[in-house]
Amino acid sequence: MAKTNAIPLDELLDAMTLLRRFEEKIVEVYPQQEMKTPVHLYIGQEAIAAGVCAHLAPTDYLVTTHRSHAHCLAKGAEPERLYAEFYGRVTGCCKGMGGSMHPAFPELGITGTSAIVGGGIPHGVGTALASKLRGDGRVSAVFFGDGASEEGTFHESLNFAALKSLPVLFICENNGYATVSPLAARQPDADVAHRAAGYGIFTEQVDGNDVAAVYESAKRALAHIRRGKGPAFIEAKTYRWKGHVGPEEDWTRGGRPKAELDEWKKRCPIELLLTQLEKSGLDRAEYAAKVARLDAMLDAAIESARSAPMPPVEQMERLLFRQETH
Amino acid sequence: MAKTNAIPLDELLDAMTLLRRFEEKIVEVYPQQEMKTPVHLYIGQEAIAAGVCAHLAPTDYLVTTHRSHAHCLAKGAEPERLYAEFYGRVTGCCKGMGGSMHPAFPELGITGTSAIVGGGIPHGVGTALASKLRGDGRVSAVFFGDGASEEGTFHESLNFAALKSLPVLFICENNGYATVSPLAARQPDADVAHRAAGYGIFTEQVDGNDVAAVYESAKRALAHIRRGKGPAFIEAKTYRWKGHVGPEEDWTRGGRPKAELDEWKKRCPIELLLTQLEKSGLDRAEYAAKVARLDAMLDAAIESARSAPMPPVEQMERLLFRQETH
Amino acid sequence: MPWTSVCLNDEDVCCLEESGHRCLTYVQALREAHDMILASDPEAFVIGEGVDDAGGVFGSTLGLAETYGERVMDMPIAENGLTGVAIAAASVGMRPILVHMRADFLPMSMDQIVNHAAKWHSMTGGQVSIPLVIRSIIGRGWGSAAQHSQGLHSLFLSVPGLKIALPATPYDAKGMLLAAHADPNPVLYFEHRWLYGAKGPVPAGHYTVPLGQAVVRRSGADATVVAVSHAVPQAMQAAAALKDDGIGVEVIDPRAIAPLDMDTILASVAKTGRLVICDVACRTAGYGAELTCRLAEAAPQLLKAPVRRVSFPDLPTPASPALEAAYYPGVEDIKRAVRQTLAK
Amino acid sequence: MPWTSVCLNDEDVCCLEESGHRCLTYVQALREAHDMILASDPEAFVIGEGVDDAGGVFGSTLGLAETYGERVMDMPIAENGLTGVAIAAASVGMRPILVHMRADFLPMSMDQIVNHAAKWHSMTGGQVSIPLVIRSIIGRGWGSAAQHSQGLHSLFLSVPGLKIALPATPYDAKGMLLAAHADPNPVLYFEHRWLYGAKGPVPAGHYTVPLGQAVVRRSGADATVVAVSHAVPQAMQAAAALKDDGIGVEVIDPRAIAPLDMDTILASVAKTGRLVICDVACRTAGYGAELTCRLAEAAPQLLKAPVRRVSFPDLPTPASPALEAAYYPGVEDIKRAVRQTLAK
Ligand SMILES: Cc1ncc(C[n+]2csc(CCOP(=O)(O)OP(=O)(O)O)c2C)c(N)n1
Ligand SMILES: Cc1ncc(C[n+]2csc(CCOP(=O)(O)OP(=O)(O)O)c2C)c(N)n1
Ligand SMILES: [Mg+2]
Ligand SMILES: [Mg+2]
Repeated sequence: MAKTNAIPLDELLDAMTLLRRFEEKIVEVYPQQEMKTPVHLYIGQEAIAAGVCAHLAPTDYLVTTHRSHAHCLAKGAEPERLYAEFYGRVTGCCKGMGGSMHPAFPELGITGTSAIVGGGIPHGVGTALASKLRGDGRVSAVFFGDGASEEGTFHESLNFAALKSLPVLFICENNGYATVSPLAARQPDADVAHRAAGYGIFTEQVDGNDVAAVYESAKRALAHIRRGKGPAFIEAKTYRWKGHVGPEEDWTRGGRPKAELDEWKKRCPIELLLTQLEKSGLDRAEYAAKVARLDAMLDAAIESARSAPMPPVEQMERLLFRQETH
Repeated sequence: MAKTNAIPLDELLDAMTLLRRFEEKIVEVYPQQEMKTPVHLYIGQEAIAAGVCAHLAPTDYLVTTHRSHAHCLAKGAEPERLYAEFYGRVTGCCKGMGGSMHPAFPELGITGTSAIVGGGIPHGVGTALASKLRGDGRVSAVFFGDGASEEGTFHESLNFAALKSLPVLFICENNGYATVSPLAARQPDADVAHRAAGYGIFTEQVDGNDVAAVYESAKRALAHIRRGKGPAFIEAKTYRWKGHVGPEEDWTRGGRPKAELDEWKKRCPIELLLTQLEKSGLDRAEYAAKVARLDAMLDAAIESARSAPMPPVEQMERLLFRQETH
Repeated sequence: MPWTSVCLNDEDVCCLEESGHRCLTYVQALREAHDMILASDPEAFVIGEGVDDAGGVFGSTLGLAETYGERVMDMPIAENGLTGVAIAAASVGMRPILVHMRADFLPMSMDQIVNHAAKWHSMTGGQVSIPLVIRSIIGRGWGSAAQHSQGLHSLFLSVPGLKIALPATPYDAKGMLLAAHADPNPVLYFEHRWLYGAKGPVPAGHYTVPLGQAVVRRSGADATVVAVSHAVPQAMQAAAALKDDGIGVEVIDPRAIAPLDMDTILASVAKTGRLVICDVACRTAGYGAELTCRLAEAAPQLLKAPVRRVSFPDLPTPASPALEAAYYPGVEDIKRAVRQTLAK
Repeated sequence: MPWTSVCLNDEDVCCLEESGHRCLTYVQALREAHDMILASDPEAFVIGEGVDDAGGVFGSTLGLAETYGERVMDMPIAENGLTGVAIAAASVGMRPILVHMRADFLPMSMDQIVNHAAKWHSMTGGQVSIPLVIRSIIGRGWGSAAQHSQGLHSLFLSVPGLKIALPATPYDAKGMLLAAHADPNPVLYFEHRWLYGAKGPVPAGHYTVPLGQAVVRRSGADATVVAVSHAVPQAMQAAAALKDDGIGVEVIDPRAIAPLDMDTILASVAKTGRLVICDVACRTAGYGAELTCRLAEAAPQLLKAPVRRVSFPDLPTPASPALEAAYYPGVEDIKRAVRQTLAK
């Protein structure tokens, strides 16, 4: 966490690089058809998870979506426990019960993940309500897409959070698409923040590919929340590079124009930061060496995940209900 | 319908008087315990139904709620068919199947009524979608309460209506309460219109006890809609005099402060208009005579409704499915 | 066993009171359970439309807000979202009780119940459970009509991961709410409005009634009647009346339909060979269907006569009193069904 | 009767094609039905997330937007609201087909389906009906997990006023969609993703398959297997295999579970005395429970052996391939169940 006013750009770069490389590894291994889970890749959006989560303590709560990997990693999840989960192994964070869409790391404040669009938004409000009732000072951060903002739960959640002044940060990652459906086919204008405006809560819009901007916006929003002023809402505009699900790019199947992707690739959040840091002395070769070390770690994590055992069949039944009583 | 720019105050007075007296008759007969249906009385809010419906043709669609009587009457429903429905008679508008909460008058564009709070909001959007696809020029008017604006369907409906520029008028009757729960316990501020603002649609707030103001606001909104500019939203602030359900007043059961009701009674929409019309020559005695004639008509309607036969039992089963095919 | 007794009239209550048993109404028992939960468990809170108001959900939460402040919390009319809120609060160890005035409002929050609460413990690999109680009330009469009178417990029967309780007596109302609160899993708790005034013995202290343990309300050798919720007193009345005709009816109240205590039911049918199932819901796909199927899987030969279901017809509830009267089954229907199983 | 045949492999398809029958895949048949509906009925429209996109709901609506413009309409992710929108459009005489990529999303719109669509005709005294078709797809495999693989048709079984179709063949996919479209009542239409590639005979013209008419897919005297949707080809395979062992299995496909054609089923069980029910959903409270209960009401003595259900276990779907493999029943499970009914 940032202790000073300076933006910890190096840490943010590391964080984004981890999120990127973690998923690029998935792209690599996915064609082997051993990772039998629908992967919704975050590549292109890394500045948001990195910029927001830099401000969160392990005790703070975080809610993610079907596009979950980056939020978990940025909150501190071990890559291997995610990979193992994607491989359906018993060493996965959910013992192979959830796969890519449903990670849970309660020790990191991630108490489970819904792949029902909009399903998780009220959950962040619920953890925030718990914090308020307990007075434990935790904040909750809820990530969701532009598509999710169309669900009724969005409205119900913002209304309740505002009503009760709950310590919750809503982060709408507006990547312009829900599957291959463009925002214009789903909402009356391009700014989800307009819909959020009516609840009278702290609201900002930010360039979701500019990690410093996200970091600063989240800092303001969380300061507001931590001062007990109630919820905040950030709309981060961004773009996802890969298909809605799976490692391919959407234009290959007619999902969207390739030119649009190419434009956005020029605004790669990592490249933008690298370019900026070069000006203040970052050495590309050093960075490359760092990435190589990261890659080695990730390769080892993948290998270890892949060679872990499958869960025992009886586990399914055992996990239906929790047995102990209060 | 108003053909000129002048506000048809006399007609609005007649309309409001009908809505008021229709329900005051219910208050009269209800203690007999023969009208076995939960009645949600509209007394105090008459200016809204009267002011809006003055602009609607029989072919236009209207969606109402559990608090349905006034909207149906203002749209042209026969009092007797409503009373008969409340008495559970086969001559009721729904053959006794629906009672007070579910009236339907398809010939008046009222295609059924939901008593699920917020359940009807998307219905007005659906009839508007039909109108748009058919190009039939009809508009849809959807009435709902402040409580209903908390449901997810509110958001989903406004978003879709705005997206598709549908010919639908949303009228939120903000009477400050949902059952006995005050608005402040349910929403972050007192203006539902704030929540509606974010969809970029035509929005007005109006004194819901001032029938001329409602009339003028609805006129502007419907002109906007009929010009093909998309949906409109009116928040009409008002107050209901009776309990949430049944003929008693809420303060008798601790539901709200009596003083509050007393204040609002001073702003009775009918009295306000009468006072205004007196200045331009209305004769109270003449009005009283008119009310007496209306009362006689309503008494006859009640009597006729009450003496109609109960529906045959086999009707229930017959009505589960429609039999003809397309 | 006064605790399993069903008081059908004032006399029954008098008897119990005279023999030293404390009697409460169903709604008083409910309120007492809430009070004990809130007093003993700082993580518990009650949330629902009107839980803190002058009506107090027909009295079941009356006055609790004065004692427990914001832990008895009104809410916006937003059932799905607020169910999600309650689920997440439960996921971090709080113990919410979410209250709906009508079971009919549960479909609003179906997604959060079916796709989230029920599956969370499995999906998270057992890391997170959802100790959430959802109370809802089955309405009846006075033209409540199609959207305010459904017995929707069957709607959830096919969803693994939920427990479904339908207490029929004041004793069970208290004991099962305490059990539901203590359960680390989501529990749907259905009350019937017409039971609220019923009186019966209720111990003052803490006790729980296990979710999934049937009780034999009355013994008999000729026919087994399984009934839940408001159908229990009806079945008891029918049994009492049939006794006068020399027919011994065994009345079993499963108390929960998930988990369903088949052992008690099978033992009874093994004895009687006749089965009548009474529900406070439409006929098709109710707990009676599941019960009968499990019987047919376990021991179809036990049935000496066709099974009978006494339930609402497969129709939306009509408003008219004339139709309501025809719609709802009563004691006579149960008696007739029992006789039919004995005719063969 | 080629129209009732279930092609289990390429050979079956070849045979039919050689004898002059036009064969299509299930998804082609679906698409053709949409096309015919949109072409012939100006009041029809198709609405759903992605119905107009390059995937076209796994191909089932592919290219239709080009021909029919805004009558093939994408929508915001707002299932409950949009179901309400579709209901109201239907209430004024339009004929919407609402499409969900997964049955798992239906709980989002439960209120509009259960409290509105199903009850509207009754509530309005028969004045207004809701000719709405809701398509949804049951997913399976590749770690779809708990929220993307449910067979939720049973969730609606207890709701009067709905018809529930589960076509198992290309012929039925087309004929039942045309029937659902023509029906003036709300119809839930469940497809199984694993059927999409299956080929079978499909006439080019207009025809309908009645909702609520079972079909005997294969005759046999020893045991009755009732199966729906993707369980039909599995049951046919099991039956073929058991034939080699001299066991004659009668396979019945009800095609709709509401209304449920009990006559065909009862006639079969009267012959065989053994009943196995195969579903693409969890075990408890599925159509098999209702079917068995109706059998026990009509003629319990027909059963010469315990009933067997072959279904998913009462558990949320796990993600891991190792667990998926254990979770889903297969042809072997059906064979085993049939043998068990014959063992007694
Ligand atoms: C209730 C529901 N409806 C539909 C889907 C199918 N679905 C999965 S992700 C998705 C798009 C979500 O878009 P958005 O919220 O913008 O997130 P993004 O994928 O862009 O990150 C859809 C429609 C779903 N999972 N849940
Ligand atoms: C989904 C749902 N939740 C709760 C209720 C119970 N209920 C009936 S009316 C009502 C209050 C509605 O308030 P509002 O929308 O402001 O309308 P008003 O009664 O003030 O006219 C409530 C909570 C319901 N009918 N439906
Ligand atoms: Mg998106
Ligand atoms: Mg109100």
